[in-house]
Amino acid sequence: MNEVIAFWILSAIAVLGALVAVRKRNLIHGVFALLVFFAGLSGLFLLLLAEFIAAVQVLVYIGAVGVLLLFAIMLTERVAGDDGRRMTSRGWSWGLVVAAAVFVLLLLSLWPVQQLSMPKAKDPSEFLTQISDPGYDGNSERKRILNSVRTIVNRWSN
Amino acid sequence: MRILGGGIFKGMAVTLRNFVGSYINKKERLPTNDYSWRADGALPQSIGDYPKEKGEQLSDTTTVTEYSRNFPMLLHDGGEPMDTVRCVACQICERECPPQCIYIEKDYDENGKYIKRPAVFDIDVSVCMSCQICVEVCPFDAIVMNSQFELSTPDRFGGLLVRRDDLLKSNDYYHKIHPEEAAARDQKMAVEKAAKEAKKKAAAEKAKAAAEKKAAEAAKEEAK
Amino acid sequence: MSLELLIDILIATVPLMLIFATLFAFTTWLERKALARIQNRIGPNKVGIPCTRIGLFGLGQPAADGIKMIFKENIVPRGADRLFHLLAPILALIPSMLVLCFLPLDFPWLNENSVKAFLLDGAVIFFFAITGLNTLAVFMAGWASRNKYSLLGGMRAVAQMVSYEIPLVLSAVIVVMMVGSLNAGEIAGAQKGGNWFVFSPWGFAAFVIFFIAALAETNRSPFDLPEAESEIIAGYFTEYSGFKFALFFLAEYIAMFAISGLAVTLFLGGGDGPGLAVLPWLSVIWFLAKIFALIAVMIWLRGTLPRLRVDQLMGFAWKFMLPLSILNIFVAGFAWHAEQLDNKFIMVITWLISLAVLYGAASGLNQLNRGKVRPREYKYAE
Amino acid sequence: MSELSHEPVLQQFPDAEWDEAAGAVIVPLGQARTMAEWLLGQGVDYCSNVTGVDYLEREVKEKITNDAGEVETVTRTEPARIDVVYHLYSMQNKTGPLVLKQRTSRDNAEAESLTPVWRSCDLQEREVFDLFGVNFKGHPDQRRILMWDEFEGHPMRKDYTEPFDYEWEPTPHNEILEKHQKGKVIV
Amino acid sequence: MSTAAAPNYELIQQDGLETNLLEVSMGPHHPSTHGVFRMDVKLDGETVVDLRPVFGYLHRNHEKLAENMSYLSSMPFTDRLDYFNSMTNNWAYALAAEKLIEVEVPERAEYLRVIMAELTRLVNHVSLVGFFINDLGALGTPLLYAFREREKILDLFEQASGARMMCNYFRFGGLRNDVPEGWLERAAKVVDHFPSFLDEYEQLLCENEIILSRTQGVGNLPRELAISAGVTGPMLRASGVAYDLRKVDQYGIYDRFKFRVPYTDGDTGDCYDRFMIRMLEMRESIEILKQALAGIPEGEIMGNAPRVFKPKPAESYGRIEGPKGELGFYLIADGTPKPYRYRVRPPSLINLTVLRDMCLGGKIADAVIILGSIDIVLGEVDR
Repeated sequence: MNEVIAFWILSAIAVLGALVAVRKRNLIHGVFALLVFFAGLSGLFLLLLAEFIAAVQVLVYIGAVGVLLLFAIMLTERVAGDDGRRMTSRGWSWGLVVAAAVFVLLLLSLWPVQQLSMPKAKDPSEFLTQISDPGYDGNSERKRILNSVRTIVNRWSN
Repeated sequence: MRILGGGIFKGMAVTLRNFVGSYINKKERLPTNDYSWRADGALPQSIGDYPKEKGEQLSDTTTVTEYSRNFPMLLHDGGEPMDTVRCVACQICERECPPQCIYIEKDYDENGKYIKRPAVFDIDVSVCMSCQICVEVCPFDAIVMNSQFELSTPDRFGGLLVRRDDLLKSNDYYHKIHPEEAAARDQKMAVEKAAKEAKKKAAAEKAKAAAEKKAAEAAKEEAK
Repeated sequence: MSLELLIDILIATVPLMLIFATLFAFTTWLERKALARIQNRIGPNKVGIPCTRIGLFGLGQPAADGIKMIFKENIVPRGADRLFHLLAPILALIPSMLVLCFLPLDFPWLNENSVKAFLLDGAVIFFFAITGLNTLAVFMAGWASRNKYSLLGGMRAVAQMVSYEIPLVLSAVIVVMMVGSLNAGEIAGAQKGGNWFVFSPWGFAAFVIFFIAALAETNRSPFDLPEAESEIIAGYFTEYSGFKFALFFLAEYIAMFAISGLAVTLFLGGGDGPGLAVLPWLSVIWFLAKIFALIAVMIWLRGTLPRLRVDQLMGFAWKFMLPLSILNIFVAGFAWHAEQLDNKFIMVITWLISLAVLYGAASGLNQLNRGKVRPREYKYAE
Repeated sequence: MSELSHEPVLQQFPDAEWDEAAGAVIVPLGQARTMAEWLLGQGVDYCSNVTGVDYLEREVKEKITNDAGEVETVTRTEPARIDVVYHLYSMQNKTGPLVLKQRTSRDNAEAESLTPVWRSCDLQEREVFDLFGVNFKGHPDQRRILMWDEFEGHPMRKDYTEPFDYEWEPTPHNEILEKHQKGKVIV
Repeated sequence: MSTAAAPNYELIQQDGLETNLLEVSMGPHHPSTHGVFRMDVKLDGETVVDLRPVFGYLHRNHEKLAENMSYLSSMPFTDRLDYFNSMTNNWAYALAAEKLIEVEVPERAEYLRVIMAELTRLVNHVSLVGFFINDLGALGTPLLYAFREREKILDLFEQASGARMMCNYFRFGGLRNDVPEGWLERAAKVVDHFPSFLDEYEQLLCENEIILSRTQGVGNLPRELAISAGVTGPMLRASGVAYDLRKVDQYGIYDRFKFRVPYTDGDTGDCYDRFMIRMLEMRESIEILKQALAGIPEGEIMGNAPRVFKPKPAESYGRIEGPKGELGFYLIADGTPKPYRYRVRPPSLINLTVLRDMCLGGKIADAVIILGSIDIVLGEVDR
C-alpha cells in the first residue's frame, strides 16, 4: 500500500513539474520546475529499488544538467529581468503532432512493463532488510530494470 | 627548499600562538582588557563592567583616564557657585569656538550695570567637538575640560544643551578628575596672581609715591 | 506494520536532527569564541542565564541569536521573486539535513534494521548527488533576490561548487577503490583498528584534497567567495534577513558537519578509536570528536587566511587539484596492487615512491601555477 | 630643498609677470599650456597643488612716490578676478616650488587645463571647476566632483550665499529654538 | 608623454562576442570602500571594464569654513581631515602658518613633533595593512592585531593631548602642552615592543601564498604615470621613486635623524609593493622614534607666538610627508585674523587619480584591494 501511495505522490510531483516546466514564461522558473520533475523521477526510481539509478538521476540530471541549463540561461539571457517573450513557437501544431506520436509510442510500450510488476514485498520493512541484506543481489534488480528498458527499446525499434 | 604552503603554515602558527597566548599571556595579547601595562596600572574607573544594571547610575566622576577631555565645564572656587565663578562673560570663547557651540549672555544687576558673570552660559554638547580651544583662549582659567562621558540622552534640546548651572563645577572636582593639569593651572594662576599683585603693589606704590610727591609739592606750594 | 516503519524512521532521524541542530548552536558559539581568541578578543561572554549576571562563557549567545533571528523582520526586496526567495533557504537546508543520514553513526538506541535503512549501497554516491543540490539553492537565492551582488554571488557559488565537486569526488574514489564498496558502513568498517586511510601517502593526499575541496563546497574561508564581504557585500544572501537568513546559516553549518562527517568516514576511520571494545557506543563520541577536530581546523583557517580571487580559485581547482587527484588515483591503484603482494619491503618502497611522486607533482603544479609570485627584495635610499 | 628659480621661465616667456609678494609667476593669457609643456621638458615633472583663489573687486590703498618725489596715498580699484594657482616641483631634481598663476575674470572664468601635461591636475581642476566655476579648456572630463551634478552656484566664491535650506546647526537659541518649538527645525 | 595623456572615459569596446555589461554601483554603502566612497563599475562577468570614482558624500567645505574663522580655530578641523592621522595634519597646517608669522619652534617641541608624527605613521601604516588584508578577505585577524598595537599608541596620544584621535595638539610655534611626566618612558616601552610585533605581523602576512598571489601583479602603477599623476607617499615609492619629503624638504628637524627610505626599482609597482613598502617604512619610523626619544632635550614647549594673530599679507605653502602622502596647506593671508584663502592639498584625493588606470582589466576583487592599497580616508578626499 505504502509504495502505491508513494508512487502516486511522486508521479503527481513529476507530472506537475513537467507541466510547469513547459508552461512557465520565466525561463529560470521553468528550469527549476524541470528539476522538480527530475527529482520526482528519481523518487520513482528509488521506489523501483533502483537506488543507483536514482542517485545517478540526481547527480547527473539535477546536479549537472540542471546547473548546465542554468548556466546556459545565465549566459544568454538577461537573468536579472524576465522579458515576456513569446513562449510558443509558430510551428506549435507540428510540435503537437510529434508529441502525440511520442505519447502513443510510449503508451504502446507500456503494457509489457506492467507484466514485469514491482517486487512483491508483503512487508515494507522487508524492502529495507532486503537492501541491507548482505546476500541481497543488487545486480538482479539492476538487471530487471535494464531488461524492462531493453524491452521498451526493442518494442519501439521493432 | 620552500615547503608547499609554507607561508600559510607560518601564518597559522602565528594565529595559534595568539590563540593560546590570549589565555596564557593576557597582558600581552589582550591589552584592551588588561590595563596593568598602563602607567597607573588600574582599570579605568567605571569601565570594568560597562553596561550597568538598570538603575545603577554612573557616578559624577566617571572618567576614562585623567588625561581625557570630553566637553567644557565652568570652574568656580567653591562655595555658592555663582559667587565664586571665574567666568566674567567676556565672550572670547564664544567667538573663538570653532563649531560655535557656546552661547553667552552677560549678567546685569537691576540697575543695568554689568556684573562680571554670565547670566546664560549654554554649551550644545551635540555640536561641541571637544577641541579645547575655549580652554586655551580663556584669559581667566574659567573654562576647562570635563571628562565625563555618559552624556547620551533622547532629548535634543533639554539634555544636550547643557545650561550654566550644570556646567558649573568646583575646582576640587577639577582636581579630582585632572590632578596634574589642575595643579599646574593653579600654580600658573598663583604666579599670575602674584605678578598681578606685585604689579598692583608697584602701581599702588607708584601712585602713593606720586601722591606723596604731589602732596609734597602741594605742601611746597603751600609753603610758598 | 507501516506504523512500526514510521516509528523506526522517526527513531533514526529525529535524534539525528536534534543532535546536529544542538551541535550547530554550539558550533556557532565555538566559532565566535575561537575566532575571538585568535584575534585577541574575548568573544561572547555576557549572555548566559537570563535575568542573572551569570555569563557561562557566553553559552547563551546562540539561543539569544536564534530568538533574535526568529523575531526579526522578514524583508523581501521589491522586484524579487517572492516564491524563490522563500524556497531558496529551505532548499538549502533540506539536502544538507538529508545527507546526515548517510553518515555511519552507530547510535546505541538504533536496532539492527532501522539504522541500516540509511546505509544504502550507494551511500557515497547519494551523498555527492544530494550535496550537489546546494548549488541550486544558492543560485536560486542569488537570482531571486534581484540584487546584482546576490547574482554575482550566486554565479560565483555555482561555478565554484561545480568545479570543486570534481576533486572532491575523485579523492573519495580512492577510498571507494581501496575498499571496493560505496557503502559508508563498510568503508568505516574497513578502517577499524587504527588502519585509517589518512595514514598512507595516497590517503593523506586524498584527504588533503578532499578537505580543501570540502572547504570550497561549504563556502568556508579561504574559498568564501560567494559571500565575500569585502567585494560583494554578502553574496547570495545579501537580501536575506531574519529567519530565512538563519536557515541559510543553519544549512551552511549542517553542510559543514555533513562533509566533515564524510571526511571522517572516508579517511579518519569513522567511529574508530580506543576504548571501543569496552564501550561500543563510544564510537559515536569518537565520530563527533573527529568532526569537531575538522571543524576546528576550518575555524583556524578562517581566522588566518584571506580569500582567493575568482580566477585563482578556478585555476586552483582545475590546474592543481584535478591533475593531482587524478594522479593520486593512479598512485593508489599501484599501491593497491602492491598491497596484494603482501610484502613488507615492496610496501615500503611503494610508500616512498608514492610520497615522492605526490609531493613532486604537487610542488611542480604549484610552481607552474604560481609563476613569478614570490617574496621580493627592496631597496633603500639614504 | 633648493629653490626652483623663476628666472628661466621669465626669460623664455617674456610676457610672464613675476609677482614678488606672492612669489608666483603670472602666466600670460593663452600660454599656460605651452609654458607647462616647456616646464615639463625642463624637468618640472610634478604638479603638487592646484587651486583657485577668488578676489572680489576691491579698493586698494597704495603709497606711491609721485613725480614730485612726494609720498602719496592713492586709492585704486583692483578688478575682480580668479587666480588658478599651480604649485610645481621637480621630482627628478628635487627642487621646487614654482608657483604658476593663471588669471581670469570672475564673470566668465576660463583657464587652460594643464591635465594633459600633468595628470595630477585632473581631479584638482575638476574641484576648482566645481567650487570656483572656472571653466578649464581642454579638460577631458570636466564634471562636478564634490557637489552633486544638479547643484547650482560655486560655493568657494567669496560672494556665494547659502541657499535657504542650508543646514546650519548653531546652538539652539533665539530663532532656531523658536523654529524648533514651532516644529520647523528637525534636529 | 603618453602616460600623461588624458584618461579615456569612453567605454572600452571589446572585440568579438557582444555581451551585456553589468553595471554595479559599489558604495556609498559598501563594506570595503573605506567610507562613503562610490565606484560606478561596469563589469564584464567579473572583469572591470570601466570604473568611475564618485565622491563628495562627506563634503563639508572645510576650506570655506576655515576662511571664516581665525587661524587657531581651524586647527581642530584639520584633525577631521584624515582622522587617522590628526597629528600630521596639525603639523602640516602649523608648518604653513608658521611660515606666515615667522615664529621659532623650541627644540623640545620639534622633537615631540617628530615623535608624534612617526607614531602617527606607525598607527596609519599598521592599520592600513590590517584593512588591506581585510579587503583581501581575511576575517579581520591582522586588523585586530594592528588595532591591538594601535591602541597602545592611541593611549600615548591620549595621555599627551587628551584625545585619542582628534588630538588637536600642535600650535603655531610649538605644541599645546608638554607631555606628562613619565610619558617618554612609556613611549619608549611601546616603541621597543613594536619591532617584535612587526616580526610576528610579517610572519603572518608577508609569505602567505594567498596574499602573494592576490597582490602581486595587481594594480600596477608605472613610474611615469605615478609621477605625472602626482601620486605621493608610500604609493609613489612603491612605484620606484625615492621621494620622501622628510629627506627632500627636511622640514622640522628631520635632517638630524638617520633613516632610510625604502623604495622599489619600479618594475612592478603593484599592490604587494605598496603593502611591503609600508611594512618597511614602519621599521624606519621606529629607528627615527628611537633616536628622537633618546635625544629629546628638556625645555620650553611653545614659542612666543600669540594664540590669535594677524599675519602680514603673504602666501605660504607648507607640506609634509604625511603617512598617506604629501599633505600640503596653502594659505593666503590678507592682514586679518582670518586666512583669505585656505587650501588643503589632500594626498588621498590626488592618489585616487590613478584608481581607474589601475583597476581596468582586473577583477572586481582586484578593484577592492587596489582601493585598499591606495589608502584613502574619505574625510580627506571630500573635505
